[in-house]
Amino acid sequence: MTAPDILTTEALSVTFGGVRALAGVSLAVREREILSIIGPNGAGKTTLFNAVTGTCPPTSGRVRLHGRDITAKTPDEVARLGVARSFQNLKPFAEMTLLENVLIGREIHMTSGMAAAILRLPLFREDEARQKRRARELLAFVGLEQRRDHLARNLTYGERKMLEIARALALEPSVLLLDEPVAGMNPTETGFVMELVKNIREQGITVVIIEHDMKMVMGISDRIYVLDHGELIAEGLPHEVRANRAVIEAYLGGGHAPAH
Amino acid sequence: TKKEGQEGAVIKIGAAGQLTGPEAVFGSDMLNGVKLAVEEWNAKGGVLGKKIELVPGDDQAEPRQAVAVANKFVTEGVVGVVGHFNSSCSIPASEVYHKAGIPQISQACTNPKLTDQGFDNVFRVCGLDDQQGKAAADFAVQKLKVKRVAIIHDKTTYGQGFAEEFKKNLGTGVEVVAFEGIAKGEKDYSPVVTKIKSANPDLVFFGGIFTEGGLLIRQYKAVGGTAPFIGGDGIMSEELLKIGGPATEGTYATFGPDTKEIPSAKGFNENYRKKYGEPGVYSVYAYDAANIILQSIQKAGAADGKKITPEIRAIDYNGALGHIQFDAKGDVKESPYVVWKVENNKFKQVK
Amino acid sequence: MLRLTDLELRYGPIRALKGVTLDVAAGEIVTLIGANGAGKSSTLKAISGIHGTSGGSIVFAGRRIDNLPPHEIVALGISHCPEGRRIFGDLSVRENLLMGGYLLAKHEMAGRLDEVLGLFPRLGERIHQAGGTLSGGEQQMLAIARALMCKPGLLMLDEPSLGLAPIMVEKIFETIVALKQTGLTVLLVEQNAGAALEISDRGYVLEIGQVTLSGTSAALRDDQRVAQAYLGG
Amino acid sequence: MNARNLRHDLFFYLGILLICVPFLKIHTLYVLPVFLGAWGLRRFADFAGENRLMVTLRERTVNSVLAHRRVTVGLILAVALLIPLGASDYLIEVFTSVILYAILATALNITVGLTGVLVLGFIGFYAVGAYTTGILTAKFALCGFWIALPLSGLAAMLCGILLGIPALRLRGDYLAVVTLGFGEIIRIFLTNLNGLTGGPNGILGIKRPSFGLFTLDHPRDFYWFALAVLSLVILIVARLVDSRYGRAWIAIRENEMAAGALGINVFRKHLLSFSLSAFFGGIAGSLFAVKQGFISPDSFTFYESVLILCMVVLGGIGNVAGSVTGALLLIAAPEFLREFSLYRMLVFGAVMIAFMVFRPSGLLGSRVIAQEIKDRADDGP
Amino acid sequence: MFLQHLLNGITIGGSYALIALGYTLVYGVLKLINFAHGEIYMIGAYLGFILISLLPAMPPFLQGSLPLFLLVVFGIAAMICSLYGFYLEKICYRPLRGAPKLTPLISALGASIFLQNFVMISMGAKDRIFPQTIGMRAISLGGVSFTPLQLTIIFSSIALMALLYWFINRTRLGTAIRATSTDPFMAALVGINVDTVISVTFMAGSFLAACAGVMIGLYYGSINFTLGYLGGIKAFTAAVLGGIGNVPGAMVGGFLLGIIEALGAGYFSSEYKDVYAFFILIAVLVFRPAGLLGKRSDERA
Ligand SMILES: Nc1ncnc2c1ncn2[C@@H]1O[C@H](COP(=O)(O)OP(=O)(O)OP(=O)(O)O)[C@@H](O)[C@H]1O
Ligand SMILES: Nc1ncnc2c1ncn2[C@@H]1O[C@H](COP(=O)(O)OP(=O)(O)OP(=O)(O)O)[C@@H](O)[C@H]1O
Ligand SMILES: [Mg+2]
Ligand SMILES: [Mg+2]
Repeated sequence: MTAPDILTTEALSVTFGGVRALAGVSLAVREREILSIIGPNGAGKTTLFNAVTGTCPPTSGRVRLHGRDITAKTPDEVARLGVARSFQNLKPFAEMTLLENVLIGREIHMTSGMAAAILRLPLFREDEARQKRRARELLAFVGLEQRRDHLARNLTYGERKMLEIARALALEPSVLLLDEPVAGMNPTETGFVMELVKNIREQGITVVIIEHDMKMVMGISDRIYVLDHGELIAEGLPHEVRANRAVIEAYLGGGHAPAH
Repeated sequence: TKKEGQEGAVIKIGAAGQLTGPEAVFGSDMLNGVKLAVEEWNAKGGVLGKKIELVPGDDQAEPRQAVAVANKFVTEGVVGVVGHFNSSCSIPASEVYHKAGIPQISQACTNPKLTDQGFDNVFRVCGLDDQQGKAAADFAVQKLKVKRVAIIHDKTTYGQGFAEEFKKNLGTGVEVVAFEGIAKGEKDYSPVVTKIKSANPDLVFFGGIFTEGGLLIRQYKAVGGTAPFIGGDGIMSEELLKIGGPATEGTYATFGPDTKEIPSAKGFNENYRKKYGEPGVYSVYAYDAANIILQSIQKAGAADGKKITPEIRAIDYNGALGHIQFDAKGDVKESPYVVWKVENNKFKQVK
Repeated sequence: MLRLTDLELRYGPIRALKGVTLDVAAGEIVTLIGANGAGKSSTLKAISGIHGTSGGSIVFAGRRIDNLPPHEIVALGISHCPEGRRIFGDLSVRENLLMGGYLLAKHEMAGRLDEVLGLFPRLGERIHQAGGTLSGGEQQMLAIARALMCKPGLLMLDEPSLGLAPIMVEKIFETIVALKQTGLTVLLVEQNAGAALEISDRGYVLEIGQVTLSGTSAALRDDQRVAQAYLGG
Repeated sequence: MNARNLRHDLFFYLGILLICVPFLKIHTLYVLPVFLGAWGLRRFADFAGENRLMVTLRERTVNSVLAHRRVTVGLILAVALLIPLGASDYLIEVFTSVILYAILATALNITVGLTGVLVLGFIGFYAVGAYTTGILTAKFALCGFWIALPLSGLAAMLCGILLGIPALRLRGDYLAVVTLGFGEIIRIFLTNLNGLTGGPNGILGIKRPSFGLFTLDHPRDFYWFALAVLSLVILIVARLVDSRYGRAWIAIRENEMAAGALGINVFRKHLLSFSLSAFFGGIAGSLFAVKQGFISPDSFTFYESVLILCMVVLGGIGNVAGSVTGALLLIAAPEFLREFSLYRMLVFGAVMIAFMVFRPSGLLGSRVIAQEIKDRADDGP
Repeated sequence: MFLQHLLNGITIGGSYALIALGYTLVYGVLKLINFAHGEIYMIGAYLGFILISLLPAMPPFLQGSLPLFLLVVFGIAAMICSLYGFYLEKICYRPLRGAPKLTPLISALGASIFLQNFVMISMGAKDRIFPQTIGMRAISLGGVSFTPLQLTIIFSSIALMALLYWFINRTRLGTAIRATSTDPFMAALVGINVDTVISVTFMAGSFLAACAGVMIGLYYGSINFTLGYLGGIKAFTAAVLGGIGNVPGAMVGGFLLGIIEALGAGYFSSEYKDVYAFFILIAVLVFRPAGLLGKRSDERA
């Protein structure tokens, strides 16, 4: 029996001016799976993430989380409902330390209010200490615990990607959306991220990945959706997608033909 | 800062006004007037055998700065102050002078509120807006016999106060066809003048100073307006003629009588011209204010504000402006407003 | 043709390059590989004068060029196609290309434009489209084409395959090989080390701001450490 | 400092003089020392930036101040408390001004420094606060100062919210112009609503506050009162900054989109910071009204907004201590430059430029600098 | 009356537009509000004044032909102001490249205070009055009166804008300016001397501002050293109204602002003249957050 759907889109469309970046995409993400979304550049993958998270409200169609309609929600509401994401262009908070970066992700779990913060009530101190502990755990999880007091601007590219993942995990999401998490990484680093993603799934979090790195996509995905020109052109298990003619023509090219 | 020992060696009087900023010209006119008075006294050996030191204070036409200047004067041991120019500066500063017991004589602040506060140490040598407003209104009604008047003011304490006094004194026979405020410092008044022109007045009153006045007159004539303008001491300046050009011909202004006709002012005009060029309209007022303070110090026999104040109140002074005495509030007893008119590109007193 | 000796570069307190020595001969493709933050892009930035160096020297065609301003370096024939394409989004494709040939004399411009468009016919079809509206792969093509406009002797490409669909990556590498055939010298920075070493003559491995290995591409590919760290084998 | 530099600089300043020629009169040659001063500062900056001794000295100071924060704060507070005992009334008034502006700068710093929203009409909130107090206590004598004080803050806050709701949806420089417009609109209304605000005449006779029988009439007493308010404001702001609120604000400044994706309601947090700084601005305005006893639109010009902004930036963006330092510099310095009379503002402008060129991240820098120094110590050279 | 207001609005709007272009151009390449730009405009007006006062000392062929003389005046004033722009950038902004965003803003404000006071000290605080020789006689046409000068101003501001538009869109240097404003880093990599481009941008902006200054000086006949402050704020507002960084936007914004002010002050109360402009601005920005012609440059995720 397949797991129930956790996140679904129904005929989701996004238009920019005259351009249809997303043209009626309906897909379903199942609970606790690792799902990949691939497709040529400009296919609308990032736009799909943006539409789901409310960053870029869809022109038409619906988005549902646990069956509940979240189409018109703003990004922060979507995040509070349990959908976390990373960005294709890195966006860490450069002038904050790593620990503070992750603490921002803990914001929605904080309970103390403004008065408590001003008066430094025990309520505030305990809350703060608890969240810091959790943030350090998360940094440790992605291997950045040692550098927690450094400013994020001084991180290397790879470390920034890790930080972004830790920050997204801080939300304690039920779904994690990763946009090209291993772009610009070498195979060793890619391997590390793959392990990390598997660990995240072990914790019960559903992961959706956009990626051009076929080793990663084919290596860890349970299922794959393929987008082209804003439409779904294929869906299935990795080996099915790899053998799909349309996918080879539009996306994979000769090098990744099923001969492997 | 000066050492204690030197404090007594000179007598300090302050001159406060806008020395920098958009209307710095009024500040420098004032400063020069006071300077002249001080130099003349010093040439005669000072007061009470001591040299007089002039302490300038720049209030930048800003109330906060005015209070700072006032406090600075107090700290430095100034015994009398000429200034400030703007009502919005004079009023808060006067409180500081009041507390410290230092006499203040404003050379140009025409707002009634200044002396309405009931401070015994505050005086002015110029007229008041209500006196001036009445003079202008009387002239308009009785001499010019106007029926329709448009009123413009520059939204300052001075300009608006003057305009309101003027309006109040017009009586019922005159229709006010427009009452408009303009922003100071602006150059473009074409919307207002277009509007005024279409209201078709017999006379346009302007409460404000020459900078805006000149532009208004000029732009009014450029859109085809024909009515003459009338203003107050604020527009009574050669500058008005330069800014407004030929358009200013026939413009009226209320002001004190021609100083050239007062024998006592002749010496002032000559000396001033020699040192600083053409006197500004307020130079002579500042000059007299300074003289009043210095004379009162002489009379009081001590450089102490508390002793000087009663002397000023009691003074019967004959200076460049003519005869000056103060009433109980600190205003000049007689307000000698007369009307001037621009003829052949010169202000001439209307007889 | 190009020789770097003990090159050092810092970003404020961070030392990104700690003495890099390498050379590139005319007509070859040389690849720089290395982990994230190893200093590959920084090396290219130093060469093209985008970022000042704090030690060592860069000699190009017999001339010291370190710390010359970038426009003078371009004039000498070094063209740098940086990470992330950086198309002038508001300018049309044509204007993008004209900007690439900014330093050419007027009369050369039209001819060069035709030559470059000959290499990338797809760009010719979109000559009046705004650069920002092209797809990722097209933008990468445009970036390379733009870098070629100034008739460079040395072309430096920084991760041309980054974020591109596999099919696009293939095309880009084919293009680079084709360019070599025209006699161009190429200095290539790639994460995709396998593919890069396949088309290049020699390679250098950078680690934390220093060259730790170098040799012919074939030798590097066979090297145990390289294979493990960069080829994922 | 090589010959090329020197030649370059000469060319530079001679050039300036040359273009000044149309305006040149003999006495304007006084400008020369200013240029020379600026040149000297630049050279000094180069020197200080490269010289090992200077660099270590600076790092040492920063480190020891950071390590002994409480002691430093205590010392500064003690000095501030003692100032009136030794100073003349004039100086006390100057320092009271400094305190009011320090409150303003601290308040503005919340939006400009922390959330990264450029506000060019901050004086509007100050004006609203001052006029609320003036209208309530003097014009219509509806209540005493102690009730008017919080009401002034709230009135300014209300304006902040009303302005913020449409404006905060804008970004960057667009928002800046809208706030500039707000400041101007407030001033124009103050000038024209004669019945309520007294128009250009302003409001006269605002009484100083009193505790029971004890009136804060003496400058010294008022100074202490203002200092207490400032300390409270700083305490509140500093504690908020060092909590989830401050973190969220900085995150928004750094990257709005990412902050949103992490569950932060960007708009609400913006509005919170905006209205909070408006609130403190209003409080400062209320103090100003009772300090001056008289308020009129002349006190609330665009130039004042600019001045407050300069304090924030000059002191070091996002740094609470910096805002106070900035206020001290910008209010006290021109006061001491009074001797230059005519040249005062000229020198002031030149110093502002030189200062920024000399120390782009402000006097106390932002935390970035301190952090960098720390990082370097961690990494080793 | 409506036509009269419109004409007045267009005249003043033209000068707003010319100054606004300077803000927009500089904003384009440096993403910086050049707050000292208003001062350049003011200096332009002063230079115009100085030069026109020299008329009696001019060679006869210039004295004989007023248009030619004016052309020379405009040219010289604009050239000197370009130098001011050039040095302004060099002193106040160039050392601050890459500094935190607000830093150059403060040095701009410093420069503004400096220049204002410099002119005040050297030229005096009094208003300077232009000799009134030129085209002042009002002509009335169907209830609308205007001066020949007014028409000249309208046409020359439009001509100058056309010139700029051509420069930006059709010349190589102009395209380089546009390229630099999208990506200065990349611009350097294709061989554009970014420093030169930035200098040219400042000079072009100052050139236009100087022309506006001379025109306004002639039009109003009186100038003083605070001219730059109000003119600067208005023009800046105009630039934002049109969409800052956008060249046609600045033109549209300038004219629109002038017309709004003229109509608002004419038909409602002139006391609230500045309020109308800002209300319209807020209203426009609420519906079009990037100004009338501005593009919404959403960060791509
Ligand atoms: N904010 C926007 N404004 C206009 N067009 C946009 C915007 N965002 C995306 N697009 C367009 O929508 C289409 C889809 O873009 P999207 O970023 O989703 O592609 P992608 O699949 O993520 O590609 P890549 O693999 O290169 O990241 C593209 O044609 C793009 O130019
Ligand atoms: N602008 C900058 N400011 C501060 N540090 C920087 C900057 N650019 C790069 N660095 C740092 O310099 C080092 C080398 O960076 P560089 O970009 O050269 O690496 P790279 O090898 O190209 O890596 P990647 O594969 O991620 O592109 C890294 O530690 C990086 O964090
Ligand atoms: Mg994408
Ligand atoms: Mg790189």
